[in-house]
Amino acid sequence: MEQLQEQLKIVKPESPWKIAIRRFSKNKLALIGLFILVLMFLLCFVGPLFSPYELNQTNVRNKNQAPNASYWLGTDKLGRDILLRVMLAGRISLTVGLVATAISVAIGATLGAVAGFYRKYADTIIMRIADIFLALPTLPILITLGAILSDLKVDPGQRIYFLMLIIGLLGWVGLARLVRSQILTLREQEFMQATEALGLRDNRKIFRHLLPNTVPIIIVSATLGVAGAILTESALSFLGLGVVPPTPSWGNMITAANSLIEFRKRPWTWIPPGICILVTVTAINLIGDGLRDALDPKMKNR
Amino acid sequence: MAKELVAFRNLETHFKTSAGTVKAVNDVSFSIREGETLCVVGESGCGKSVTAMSLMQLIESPPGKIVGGEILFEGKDLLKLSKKEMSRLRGNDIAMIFQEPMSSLNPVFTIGKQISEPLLHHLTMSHKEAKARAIELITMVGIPRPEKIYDSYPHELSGGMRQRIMIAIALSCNPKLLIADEPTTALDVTIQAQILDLMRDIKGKMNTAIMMITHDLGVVAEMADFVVVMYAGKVIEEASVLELFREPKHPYTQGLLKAKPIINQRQERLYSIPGQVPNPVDLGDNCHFHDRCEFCMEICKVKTPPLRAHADGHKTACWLYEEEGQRNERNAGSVEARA
Amino acid sequence: ACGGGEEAAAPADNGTEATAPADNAGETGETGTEPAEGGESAIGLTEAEDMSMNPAPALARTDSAILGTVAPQGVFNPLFQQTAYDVAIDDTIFSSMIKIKADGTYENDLAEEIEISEDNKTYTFHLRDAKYSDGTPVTANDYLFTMKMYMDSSYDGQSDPLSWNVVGAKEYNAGTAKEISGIKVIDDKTVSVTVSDYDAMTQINLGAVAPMSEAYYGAGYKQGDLSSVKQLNNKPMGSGPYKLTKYTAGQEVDLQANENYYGDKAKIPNLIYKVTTDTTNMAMLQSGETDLDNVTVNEDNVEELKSMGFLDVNVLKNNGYGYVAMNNKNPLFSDKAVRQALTFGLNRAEVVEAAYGPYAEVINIPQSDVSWAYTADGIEAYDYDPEKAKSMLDEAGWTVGADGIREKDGKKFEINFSATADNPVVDALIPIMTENYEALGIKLVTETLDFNAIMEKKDKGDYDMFFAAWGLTPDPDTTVYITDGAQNNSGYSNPAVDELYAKGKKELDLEKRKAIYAEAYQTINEDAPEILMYQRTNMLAINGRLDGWDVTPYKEYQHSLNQVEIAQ
Amino acid sequence: MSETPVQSKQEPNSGHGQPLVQVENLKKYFPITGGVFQRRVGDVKAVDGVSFTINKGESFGLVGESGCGKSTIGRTLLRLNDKTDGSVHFEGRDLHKLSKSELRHMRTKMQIVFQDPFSSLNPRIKVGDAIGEALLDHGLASRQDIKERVIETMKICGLADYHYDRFPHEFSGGQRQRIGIARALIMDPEFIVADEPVSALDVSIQAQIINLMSDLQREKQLTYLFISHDLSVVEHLCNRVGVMYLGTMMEMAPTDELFSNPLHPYTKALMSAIPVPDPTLKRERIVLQGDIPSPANPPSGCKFHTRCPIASDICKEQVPEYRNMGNEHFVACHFA
Amino acid sequence: MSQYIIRRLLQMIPTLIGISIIVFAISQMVPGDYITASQNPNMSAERAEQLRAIYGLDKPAVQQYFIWAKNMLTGNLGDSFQHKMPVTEVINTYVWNSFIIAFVTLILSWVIAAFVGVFSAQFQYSFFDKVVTLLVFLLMSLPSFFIGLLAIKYFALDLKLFPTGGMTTAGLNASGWAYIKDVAGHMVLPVAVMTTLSIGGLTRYFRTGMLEVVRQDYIRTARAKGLKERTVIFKHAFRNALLPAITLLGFELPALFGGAMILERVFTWPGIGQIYLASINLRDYPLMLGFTMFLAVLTLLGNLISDILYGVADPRIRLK
Ligand SMILES: Nc1ncnc2c1ncn2[C@@H]1O[C@H](COP(=O)(O)OP(=O)(O)OP(=O)(O)O)[C@@H](O)[C@H]1O
Ligand SMILES: Nc1ncnc2c1ncn2[C@@H]1O[C@H](COP(=O)(O)OP(=O)(O)OP(=O)(O)O)[C@@H](O)[C@H]1O
Ligand SMILES: [Mg+2]
Ligand SMILES: [Mg+2]
Repeated sequence: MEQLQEQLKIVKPESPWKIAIRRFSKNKLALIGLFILVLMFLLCFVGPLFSPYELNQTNVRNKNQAPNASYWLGTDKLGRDILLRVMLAGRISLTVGLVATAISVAIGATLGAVAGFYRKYADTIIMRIADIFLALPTLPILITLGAILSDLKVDPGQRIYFLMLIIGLLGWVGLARLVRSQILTLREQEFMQATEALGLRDNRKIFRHLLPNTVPIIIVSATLGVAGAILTESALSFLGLGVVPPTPSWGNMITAANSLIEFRKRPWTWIPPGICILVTVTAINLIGDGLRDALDPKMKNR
Repeated sequence: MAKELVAFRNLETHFKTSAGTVKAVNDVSFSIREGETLCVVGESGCGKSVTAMSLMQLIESPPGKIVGGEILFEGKDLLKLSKKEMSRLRGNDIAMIFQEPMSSLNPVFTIGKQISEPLLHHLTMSHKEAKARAIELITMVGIPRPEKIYDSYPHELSGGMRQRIMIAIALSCNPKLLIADEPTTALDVTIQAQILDLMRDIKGKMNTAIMMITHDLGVVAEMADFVVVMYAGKVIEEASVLELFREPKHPYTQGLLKAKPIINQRQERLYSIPGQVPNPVDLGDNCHFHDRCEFCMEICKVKTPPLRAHADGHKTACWLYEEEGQRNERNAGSVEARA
Repeated sequence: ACGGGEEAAAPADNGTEATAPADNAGETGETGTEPAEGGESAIGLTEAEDMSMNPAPALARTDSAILGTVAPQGVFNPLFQQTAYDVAIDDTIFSSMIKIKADGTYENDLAEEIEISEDNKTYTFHLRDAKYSDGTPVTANDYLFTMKMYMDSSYDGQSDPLSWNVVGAKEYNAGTAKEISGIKVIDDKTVSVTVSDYDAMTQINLGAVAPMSEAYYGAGYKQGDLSSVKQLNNKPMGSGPYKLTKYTAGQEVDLQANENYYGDKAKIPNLIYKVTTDTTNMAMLQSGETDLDNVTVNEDNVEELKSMGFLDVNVLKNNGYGYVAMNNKNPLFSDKAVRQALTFGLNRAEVVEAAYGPYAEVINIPQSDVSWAYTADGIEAYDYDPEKAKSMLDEAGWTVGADGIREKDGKKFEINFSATADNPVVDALIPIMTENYEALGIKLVTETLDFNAIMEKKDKGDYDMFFAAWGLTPDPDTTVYITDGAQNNSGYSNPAVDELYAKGKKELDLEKRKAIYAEAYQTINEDAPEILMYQRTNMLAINGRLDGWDVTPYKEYQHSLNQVEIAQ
Repeated sequence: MSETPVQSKQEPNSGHGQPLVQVENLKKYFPITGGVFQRRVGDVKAVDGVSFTINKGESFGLVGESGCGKSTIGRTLLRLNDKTDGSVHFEGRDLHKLSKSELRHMRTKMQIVFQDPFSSLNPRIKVGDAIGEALLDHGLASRQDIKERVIETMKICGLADYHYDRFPHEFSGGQRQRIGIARALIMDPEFIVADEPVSALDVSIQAQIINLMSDLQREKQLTYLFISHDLSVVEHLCNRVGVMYLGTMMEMAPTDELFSNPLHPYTKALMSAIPVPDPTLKRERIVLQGDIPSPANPPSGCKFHTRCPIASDICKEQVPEYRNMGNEHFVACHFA
Repeated sequence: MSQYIIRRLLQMIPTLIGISIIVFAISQMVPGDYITASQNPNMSAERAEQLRAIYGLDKPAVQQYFIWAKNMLTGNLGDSFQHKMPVTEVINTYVWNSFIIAFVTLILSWVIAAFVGVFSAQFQYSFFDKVVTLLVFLLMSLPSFFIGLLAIKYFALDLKLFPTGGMTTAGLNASGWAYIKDVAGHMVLPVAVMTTLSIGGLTRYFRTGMLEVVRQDYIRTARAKGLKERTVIFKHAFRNALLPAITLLGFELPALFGGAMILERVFTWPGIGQIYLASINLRDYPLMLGFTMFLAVLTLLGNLISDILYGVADPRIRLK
């Protein structure tokens, strides 16, 4: 008994969060990912303060300069400093990428889980809505939305919020179907009968028992979503939904380099934003992997 | 005397966990002879399954790892075999029935497919032969409507039926060694009897050795030739079945036998060994049973007792019998000797 | 032909003598009567320098040429043709009564002679002895048949045939008449058309009609239903220099020289239009997969094409101009001084430089400087002058407020500006404009929108400013600047201009028209109803092995295809 | 339907105390599907018209062949499955007619220990949380109290506090079973369906758990439906025992009565098959002949007749009446 | 099951009606119509009205909807404004070109993604896994046209291995085998690029699925049977890992016929993607609506198929 008491002192039960954090922090790759992401944020949100240039400052005489001492990453065809633009673009792209993905993951996971869990009417309704979402022609809708926002005279600066919402809304269907299908399998397992026997609330069944088992797939979907959202943003900005040209975004910067000549002659215009997206996506994936491993009971001490 | 088929020599299997290293199997040695049924009993969580799994080399790694010792099968050290060689033995020469029948069957394949797989693979039967044999096996383990069951999916069967399917799979290739991890716990007594008969039958016919892990001392009494008792990752006693039931030496074994409710001998309260199994992380150098033992001595708290042989190959790891054991060992001259 | 500078050197009759286009180019620099502002050599023809670099696939084609084109829609019928790419192909398959000349004026084609009555209302066409590609003769009756199709109630092509004012057309269109009373087939080769009202465009409208064989197209035609005709859209039959042999949608159009063509028979037996896109068209020229293509003009592309060595690079002025529309009905822009100030205050030269480098020019009147109607006399150039702009705004009552933004009567000077995003100019325009106007104390709120969305805002009048571009017809007549004109985007209204345009349209004498339009342009220039931005260029890159071209901004390459031959 | 034994008419009314659970003519069929379009081709009659009553404070044992429908009864009784027919009353209320929220509330009073400990635990939830979460969800205790109670209950069930933060796969089979037991006990229910709760445990723990269960029963008037294969455990723990075969009840009697005087040949066979922990003893077993029939297509008459050592023609044709033989001893056999 | 399918098919009717109404409503809300979108600078207001009358655009929206819906029920999707021919014919002309590359891409990408995903999972965190992961992200980080351009530059222009674009060699009047060979040659680059792009995500899904599955007890059972590691992985584990991906398969059906707007353009592939895009930009409603409905039907069918497949692949799920 005494010894038991002693053990009690030594082995204090940790809170689940602490464990997750500890495990996460043991995951070197995940830490690197987090570090990179923080660095990206710092670069984008603090970096521009140190730039000698300004966003709207064009200087056609300095156009298309290769990287040099005064323009570290060179200039674009309007003579604007690419470094500054990449950093400013990051503010938009990082936010859009993360927020839009968060929205679509939240919607997709929840609706998918609800559909898979309740089946019957909920499933029919949600999945038919999903069908409709899939079947609707995106482009005309986006054109219309752009026109409506313009008619409502919504400040272009604020359209970015709509943009995030729109990209978020566009992306939920795939995840919802994935999650639903997994939940359909999971809900038939005996541990779900156990939750029923315990009389647990549906909320808890869905969010504590079922969804955590779909986390790996959610993470994959989220990682893929971030890159998608960043690139989609640039496509939407053409329709009055994204950012307006003087405000850069990584997607816009890359799409601006849309010819073979640009591609070959002035790599400094597209490599920096491309690398930024790559680094962000990789970082997020590293974090995602880390998170998954941290949440996965069977992956320990990695 | 039959040849030794399997020998565990100082096997050590550890699990790395967040709390520390679990020495699930800690310096375990014993052997199984051809055609012999060896039962492993012991506290739940004492490492029986892990021992068996180590033999199959199916320890999940990470976090588990066989850190020491050797496992000889027909003289070859299994731990040194290549993956390919090992998989040639598995399911063919050595088969195993797992403890959890529910999750051990692949949910997306039919029962028939899962039973015929080793037949096709190891015995290179034709599909038709395999199907016939599979249905035969299903019948053999006492499941009705075998043709229907052949096309069913695992979730459509009851627990006992799945367990029997697992048994059928294990028996499919007439293994030299059958490891049965609590094969009949999910079965009712009539089926259990049937399965036990079946195993005995196979043993008789094919000279199959059986390593059976069970809690049911009744089953042990019926089946075993030899019994190994484990506690906290260690073998604490081994003896022939008659010997063990006649004169259990280790206080833990004694407790176990006392705890079993016996039919038609109704008691008010069942005996149970007081206390709990120690935390498997960082077990100290002591007798792991000491804090639950009514005969606990000073030495028990500071030193791990070695496994000593007594008469007739009866071995115990307990300081109570230390002197007797040492004497016997000197007399016998060999640790290996047993009846 | 007066006016048009560089193209003047390539009169139609010259073309038949297979004058090397090089000569034309050479003359451009020297004889250009109106050196386009600065007269840079950027515009014009740069000949291939090193034909030895010509890739093998191109050299291997001895009896054919492959012309790159954006995918045609397969509407190979002059009635229904819509995209320029369909038009280019139709132009080689069909001949009309008249054809365009290098300077944008017209000459006879199928018509041997066109008689115009005293009152300018009856036009009698005398046809040549021409044949369709199937060998049947082109008759006056075919012309009538073609006109009937135009006037048909189910006609949904791009032309506006009822506006030609042909007598009896409305009745035919309404179905109340079986014939068009104003069109008379006099004999096999003669047909006369009477119009109820005439203007400068009448002859061109009537003459541009390409007679189509009634025997071929008329088989299933019933008044009020052109669907049988449409079914032949991808199996055209005309009287042009080429005939279509195969059309694979989205891939290629194969043409063969028409041995029944009345004029100079085509010298290249086989023409293949191959579908290309702007992402790879240069690569295909380079690899010799195509012999000719239109390539977007910018410094990179020009340089790249020139460096290939074996291409004749022809940079031609585009018939069109880009502009920033201002909503003249919006109180913000109702003051002429404000509009002028906004024009002075925008560094248009920098925008043009950034977008096109030397391959576009700032313009100040809505007319191409190669048109006969162009004038530079009495035109204010609105060179970038922020100080002047500021003082004009001050004078107009827009004073700088505490936050640096001008205001008048408590209203801030804030402009909502919409632009489509697919234009290289917009990329440069938006940042520069934002910066320039900020310096003036004007807040510019920009957005990029779908083109149609902008047009709808325009139609509703719910806009401040937007960016767009116009294409120009060879004739200067337009409804862009007349009060409530169909194309009047800015709500601009000046009775004087209305009157001048009406006069110019009615006048048939070219010299007189020139004067009228000059005056109109001067007024518009003064009123600054919109900020005119630039006239850009087009680039035609042609493999140097093909000679004999006669290309001007008005006379597109397909019009001289039959003269082109493969150099040995 | 015609095969339904007449037993349903007779409501066995036994023992002392108030009836807590009343099962009447309960049926549960699982559809069998087949063919390309997975059409329903028949039913597995897992439970085929079973009636019994469990009184408050009683423990009712259910034994029988594997696959005879014991677990299905347990589940259907708690409405974890939908029933096919019949009714289940708990505290006098028809469980299968309760609304969702009423049912949820009712669930705190009745618990189940699942047969398969591993699959009944969510692999991603720590066992401590798994044990305590129902308390939390029903708002029965504060977070802090829950933790204490969980650790307390874990200890009662033979688990240690250091197990709190582990995940199910880190336990041995027996330990998992104990987690399942702790999860049920912590709710302080009135009624527990224990589906082979101790079969995976070693005898020492088994004894511990059984002692615990009988202590709780004594102290708190707990009621059990105890499903087991181990007749010795059933004998020890239960007041009454029901013997099932192929979805129907064959015999039901107070424990002592049943064990001393088994009437049904199947019960007798079961008894004789119990292994005895004495290697010197070799007993005569009644070996059942023949194949176990399919629950999808059960034999006519007495379902047991195909394997019964004393079957005669009447058994093939007539469903034996489920009779009270006195002493609350019910049996469905023509020859009893 | 057959009941399930019938029920789902019946459910498709209201869904399709709903979609048709929404789609039509959108077409009404989209700024501009065919007349304004065709940007004819010479169009007079009267002529515009005339054309609107010819196209029925002057009628009230509700009436237009019913006319359209009625025609659609008879299989008549109307005439494309810009192509001046029946919509069905336009679709039929181009859609098979899109289908052929989409189909080849589908097969290739699933097979490759399956292999790569499985190996990545098998050797999680190995060098191979890391390289694959990085490559996948690299491809995700660049817009698709960019990757298309890259491929054209290196494989078509620099190495001259494949044609730069198009579907056939211009002027080649081949038929039969030679034609197939020619088309196949032209398909290599677009298919390669599309495959590379689509395996990215799939690989991740397969990898994750495998990582989940290989730790299950039944994999241990399979190993205990002494099966070859290959059998264990590709039969036992893979089948289970595939389950979530089957859901994605449903999306592929409309994708097969939907055309790839951007890459078809880059590779000058005469697919439906470009045509559809143009129909939107030009407000060619009959084509736009017709093709949208065509895709809608495919989407619903695809989802139904994936649900059925899922039920078949995972016997635990009962379709009711
Ligand atoms: N994957 C694992 N991670 C950590 N610890 C483990 C793991 N698997 C087993 N263990 C630990 O190893 C010890 C021995 O487990 P084992 O499964 O061999 O027990 P057992 O003797 O078979 O018990 P039972 O009779 O209950 O099945 C236990 O303490 C268990 O907690
Ligand atoms: N989900 C299901 N679908 C189809 N049949 C099922 C299902 N669940 C159970 N069955 C069938 O119902 C019958 C009874 O199963 P049940 O699990 O109740 O048996 P049991 O008496 O608990 O057996 P055991 O002692 O082996 O656990 C079996 O024949 C089984 O095959
Ligand atoms: Mg075990
Ligand atoms: Mg059961």
